[in-house]
Amino acid sequence: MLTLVNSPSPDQQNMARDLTEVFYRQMYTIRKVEQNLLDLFAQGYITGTVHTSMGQEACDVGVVNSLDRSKDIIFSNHRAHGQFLAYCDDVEGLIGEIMGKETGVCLGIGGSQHIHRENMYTNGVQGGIVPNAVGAALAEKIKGTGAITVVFLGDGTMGEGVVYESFNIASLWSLPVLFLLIDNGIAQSTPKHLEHAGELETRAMTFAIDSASIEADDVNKVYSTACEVVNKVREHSRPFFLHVKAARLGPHSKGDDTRSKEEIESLKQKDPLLKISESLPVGLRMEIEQKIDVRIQTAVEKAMLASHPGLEQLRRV
Amino acid sequence: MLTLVNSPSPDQQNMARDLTEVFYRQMYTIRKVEQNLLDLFAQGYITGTVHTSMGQEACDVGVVNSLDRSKDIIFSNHRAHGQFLAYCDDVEGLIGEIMGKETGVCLGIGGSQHIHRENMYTNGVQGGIVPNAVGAALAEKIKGTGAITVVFLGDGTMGEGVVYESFNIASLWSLPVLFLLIDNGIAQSTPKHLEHAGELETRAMTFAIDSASIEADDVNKVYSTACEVVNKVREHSRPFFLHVKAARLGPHSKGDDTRSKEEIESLKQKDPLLKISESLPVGLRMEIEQKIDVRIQTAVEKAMLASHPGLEQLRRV
Amino acid sequence: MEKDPNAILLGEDILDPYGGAFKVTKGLSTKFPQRVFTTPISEASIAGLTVGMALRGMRPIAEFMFGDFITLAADQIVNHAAKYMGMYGDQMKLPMVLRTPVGGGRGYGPTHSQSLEKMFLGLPMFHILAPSHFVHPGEILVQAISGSYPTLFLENKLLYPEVLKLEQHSGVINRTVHFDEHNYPVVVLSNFPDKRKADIAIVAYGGISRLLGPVLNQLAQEEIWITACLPVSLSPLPIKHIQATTEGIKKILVIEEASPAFGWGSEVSAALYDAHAGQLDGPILRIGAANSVIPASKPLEEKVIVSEEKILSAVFEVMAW
Amino acid sequence: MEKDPNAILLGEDILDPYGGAFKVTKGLSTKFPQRVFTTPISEASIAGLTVGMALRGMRPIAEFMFGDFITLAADQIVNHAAKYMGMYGDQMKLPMVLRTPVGGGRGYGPTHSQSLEKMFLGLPMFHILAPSHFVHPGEILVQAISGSYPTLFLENKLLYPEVLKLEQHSGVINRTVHFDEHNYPVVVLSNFPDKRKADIAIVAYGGISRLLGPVLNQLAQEEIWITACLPVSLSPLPIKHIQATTEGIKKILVIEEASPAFGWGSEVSAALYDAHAGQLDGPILRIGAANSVIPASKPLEEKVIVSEEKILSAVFEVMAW
Ligand SMILES: Cc1ncc(C[n+]2csc(CCOP(=O)(O)OP(=O)(O)O)c2C)c(N)n1
Ligand SMILES: Cc1ncc(C[n+]2csc(CCOP(=O)(O)OP(=O)(O)O)c2C)c(N)n1
Ligand SMILES: [Mg+2]
Ligand SMILES: [Mg+2]
Repeated sequence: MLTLVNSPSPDQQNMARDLTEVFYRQMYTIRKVEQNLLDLFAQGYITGTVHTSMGQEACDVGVVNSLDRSKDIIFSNHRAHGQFLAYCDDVEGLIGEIMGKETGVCLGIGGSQHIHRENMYTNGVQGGIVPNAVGAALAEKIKGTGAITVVFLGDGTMGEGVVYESFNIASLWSLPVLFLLIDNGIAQSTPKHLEHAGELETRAMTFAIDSASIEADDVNKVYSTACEVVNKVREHSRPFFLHVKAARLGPHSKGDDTRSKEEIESLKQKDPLLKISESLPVGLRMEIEQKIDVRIQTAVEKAMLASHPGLEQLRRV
Repeated sequence: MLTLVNSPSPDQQNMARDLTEVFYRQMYTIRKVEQNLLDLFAQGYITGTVHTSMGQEACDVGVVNSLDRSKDIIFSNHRAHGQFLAYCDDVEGLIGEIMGKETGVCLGIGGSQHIHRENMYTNGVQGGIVPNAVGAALAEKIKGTGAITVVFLGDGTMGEGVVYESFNIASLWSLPVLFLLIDNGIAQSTPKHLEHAGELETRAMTFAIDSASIEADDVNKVYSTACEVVNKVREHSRPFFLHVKAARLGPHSKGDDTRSKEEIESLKQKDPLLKISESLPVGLRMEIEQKIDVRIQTAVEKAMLASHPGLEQLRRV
Repeated sequence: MEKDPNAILLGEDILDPYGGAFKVTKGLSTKFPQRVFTTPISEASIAGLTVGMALRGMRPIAEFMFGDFITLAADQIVNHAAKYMGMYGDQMKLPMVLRTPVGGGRGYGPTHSQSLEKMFLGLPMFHILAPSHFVHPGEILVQAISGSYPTLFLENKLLYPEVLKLEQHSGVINRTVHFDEHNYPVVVLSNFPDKRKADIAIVAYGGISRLLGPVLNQLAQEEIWITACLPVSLSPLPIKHIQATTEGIKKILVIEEASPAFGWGSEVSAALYDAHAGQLDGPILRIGAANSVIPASKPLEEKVIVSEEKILSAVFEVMAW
Repeated sequence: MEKDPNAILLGEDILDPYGGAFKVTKGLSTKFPQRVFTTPISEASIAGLTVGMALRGMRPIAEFMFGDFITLAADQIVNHAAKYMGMYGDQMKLPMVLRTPVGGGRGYGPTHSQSLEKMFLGLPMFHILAPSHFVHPGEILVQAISGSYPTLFLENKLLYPEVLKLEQHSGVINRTVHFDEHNYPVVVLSNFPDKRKADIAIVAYGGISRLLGPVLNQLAQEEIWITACLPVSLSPLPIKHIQATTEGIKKILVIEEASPAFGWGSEVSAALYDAHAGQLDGPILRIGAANSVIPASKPLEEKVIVSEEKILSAVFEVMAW
């Protein structure tokens, strides 16, 4: 079973502060890993795609920490590095994976978009994970484990019909699944107003699914809402639709951003790392950052030296 | 171009009465053709499937007559006999088709579920016609013909994700398409409450599509609502979702009905033919019915004698 | 279902008293109400749920009402079911079965009569099975759901009313069964008693089996000796067993229900040529449906799909080479 | 688009300045803003809209961002696009093109690197085209959309940066072009000048063309003479032209990018055996990708998919027979 590498101190008094510290560690780790990945891509050490979570860390961290890591299930998509690190803190496994090395969490076979560890599964084809998540929720319900399933999806992915099929079934069969929409207002290069008619906030309501909408600039806020929602889903064994407004600070993948400088600058003001870093003493922050920087540097170096997977590691038939 | 075989008299004074007469002719024709089809099936003259519109004639006739047959477009599904007859009154073509004869409107190749004449297209796979209809609406909009497209779907078919994709696109691109949901509360053998969470009435609203809901027991009511709605769609070039509550009086297809006798009896009280027949003088009604009976009898006899299509009539490559 | 509490059934209209469009699931929802789910008309999600359940250790079996609708599950099959087992670098098992009735012959028309298995043949980490009435379909279903792989399980509509033919001898027809690498049966039929070599080897599967009984009987009367090989596993193809069965036979006929272009028979034929080319009298003949839609009109449909007459005339054609 | 006011473009992210994930549509939305539609992420509907527009007389061209997502359009392709032309008993035309980049070699991983065309090969009333850089893809696209059939148009990702090779002679390589029944080109390359017969015939398509130039050059140095046949139309297969090109050549190698099991090469091989069996030295060799997912790790991906080295060693293997 997984445990948080940086698990909150049991000391109740320091709980809030400790949580903030834990969140900052996770968020900074995510940000820094992804900056490294973009650099490595630019230097030619990575091929394929790299969709970063930069700007969305508060959502990833807030939501994942509200789960019971010992049993809850996560499905996610192409933009899952943040959730993965918040889930299991496996920096080495992620960097190795994306660099295509056999030290990667999936031996380098899956790459950035196809990651799996313990109860987390990602897939790079939009939409299809949603019924998978509903199926997982059904399985756990039948097994009686009390686990809930969360599935992350993007605003653009709300274009896929299978999402609505899944809403209907999850509600009809009262399944404990949290549909977690990260609405960053853009899909690849296309702004939301060219993707959608009406409001995304209400899309699940017509299937009798309780819904809520929040901003993702403050990790503590996301966390507390997520805790509430997760409890509800677990207790009532009913689906919930949580609409989280976030900002995609980086390019869609690698370096393809066609938004204006002004737009990106204005988004940067919502950077959730800014907000949380203000609430930590500078000294502590520096200490945290330094440790993480070293850790990531070491992970990158290790991945550089690691071997690529071989044909014998591929399954056939 | 098609014209109504029984077109309303231009005499304004007799308009309403004439319309009722026209509607009755069409509805009675539909009912009678389908009763014949079920008989023919029972006698082994028809194979495959026969999904009848019995009980839904007011909807089919009310909606189709609100269209401009010279240019508007109809897409429909497995249960389209009624709409087809209301559209073009081609009794011979329909019976021939379903009996698999080359006198059928599609040479007997398509059969009950795959019918096409002029601007009407049907397909037996649920859901896929909906984006086809939206594409047709887009094409007509680009061509500037002023045509609108109506697509018939059933309550069960609201389970298909592509329907929601189509709602979104039709609304986003402001396309003149009428989504016409015939909600008979059942899909094959499955009652609506085992198919759907929430209310079907609101499913299109979240895509910013104007919606309305009516009963289909009174053809005149359906017709006047449909006229209004069709005007709106045409004028504003916007989609509309019309939810029509209807009763499926017959089996799903051929003879497979697992509903209780009581349920079917209670549905029969909503039979739209009852209602409309009350508003016509008995003499006139008898005259109409006799003529239609003879016409259908002749069509059946003709189809009996007709040849089956040959291999050379099938397209390849 | 009795034995495995993780077995789950789902599909459209599968509850009693209806019990599914072809009644295959009849009685099960009454016996196991907690584990039989009638679904909305959402094929992509039916497949997607199945995959999700299998990922979490259940053994789900989904029914698609008609094989034609498997198209709606293509993304789940190709990019989800078949990928999860291969792309995570682990040894995950993903036992799940998508059952569906396929084939023509009932006048259902162009979108309800197809044999679309060729869409998924050769897909890595995905199995396709098609029992004939010379094996026990229920046992094979249990075998599939007890195994490791996501599986498409094809039931030819015209086999539903057939009586299983599991005896070793039935009139002139002898039946032997081999087992392939995944332990699925490869049935070998012959219409002659002794150890002689057949005149013609027939390779086929699924619903074609229904036609082979009468055909082999009739050919025995005309003293045309046939060995017929009917693998249950279409993909992966138990080619070693097929090659061993056809070894030394000078004429080969491959039959499938779909049109032969780019079909199952293309692979079988190519692989048999690979093994036997140079030892054959004439080319390998492949037959199947016409390259057109499957028409609703039944007399025309009969001309389009494979029939006893077509097989017989193919046999005579091959004999004349 | 200039010439035909009925030509419509649609797809995800195709508007300027982005101009599509692979930039193929760049500039078009600026030039024809009324006829270029960026769509939501709704592949089934993209295909469905395309079919609907074609039914109503437009000539729509849709882009699928990756060929892997064509799975989501499978129902539209099989049960709608391909059926409308055949099932209504009329002579309807349905010109529409679904364009999509396919293939591996860029490290995109298991769900963004596939060549899934085998799913639709052999589908009646549906065409599949795969230009190489030995033909003009733009001209073929215009030809397809000006024709009668719904068409899947495959663009190998690795061909995008390639320079077109349309000259008759380029170093040792000679290029001739035949035209098939639908007037699509069948390119024949050879690496020898005279009228002698080649040692080996290679049959391939699409992105494999990129590898053939270097391979043919190198083999010329080793005095191994090759005739390579590259049809643009994968399905229907211009088998007469392929058979004519390979006639009299004693060794045949069939290459495709996907795994060879139940693939394009299976049909080509079976059909070439049908024509030439008995005249060949050894079996027809088919090569393609490994029967696994396409891994993200690029060095491993290179071992999985077809490469120059693999083709060369296949050639040497065949030569040794
Ligand atoms: C079925 C499918 N269609 C298209 C794509 C290509 N694609 C990858 S990410 C993306 C945009 C997704 O946007 P959104 O859902 O908003 O997520 P975000 O990238 O903003 O996190 C697209 C179109 C895909 N991966 N899968
Ligand atoms: C994609 C698909 N799935 C399943 C079916 C089988 N089927 C035919 S009609 C039907 C029920 C449809 O119910 P509804 O949409 O309510 O229409 P109704 O029959 O009531 O008119 C089903 C499941 C089908 N034709 N297509
Ligand atoms: Mg987004
Ligand atoms: Mg219904």
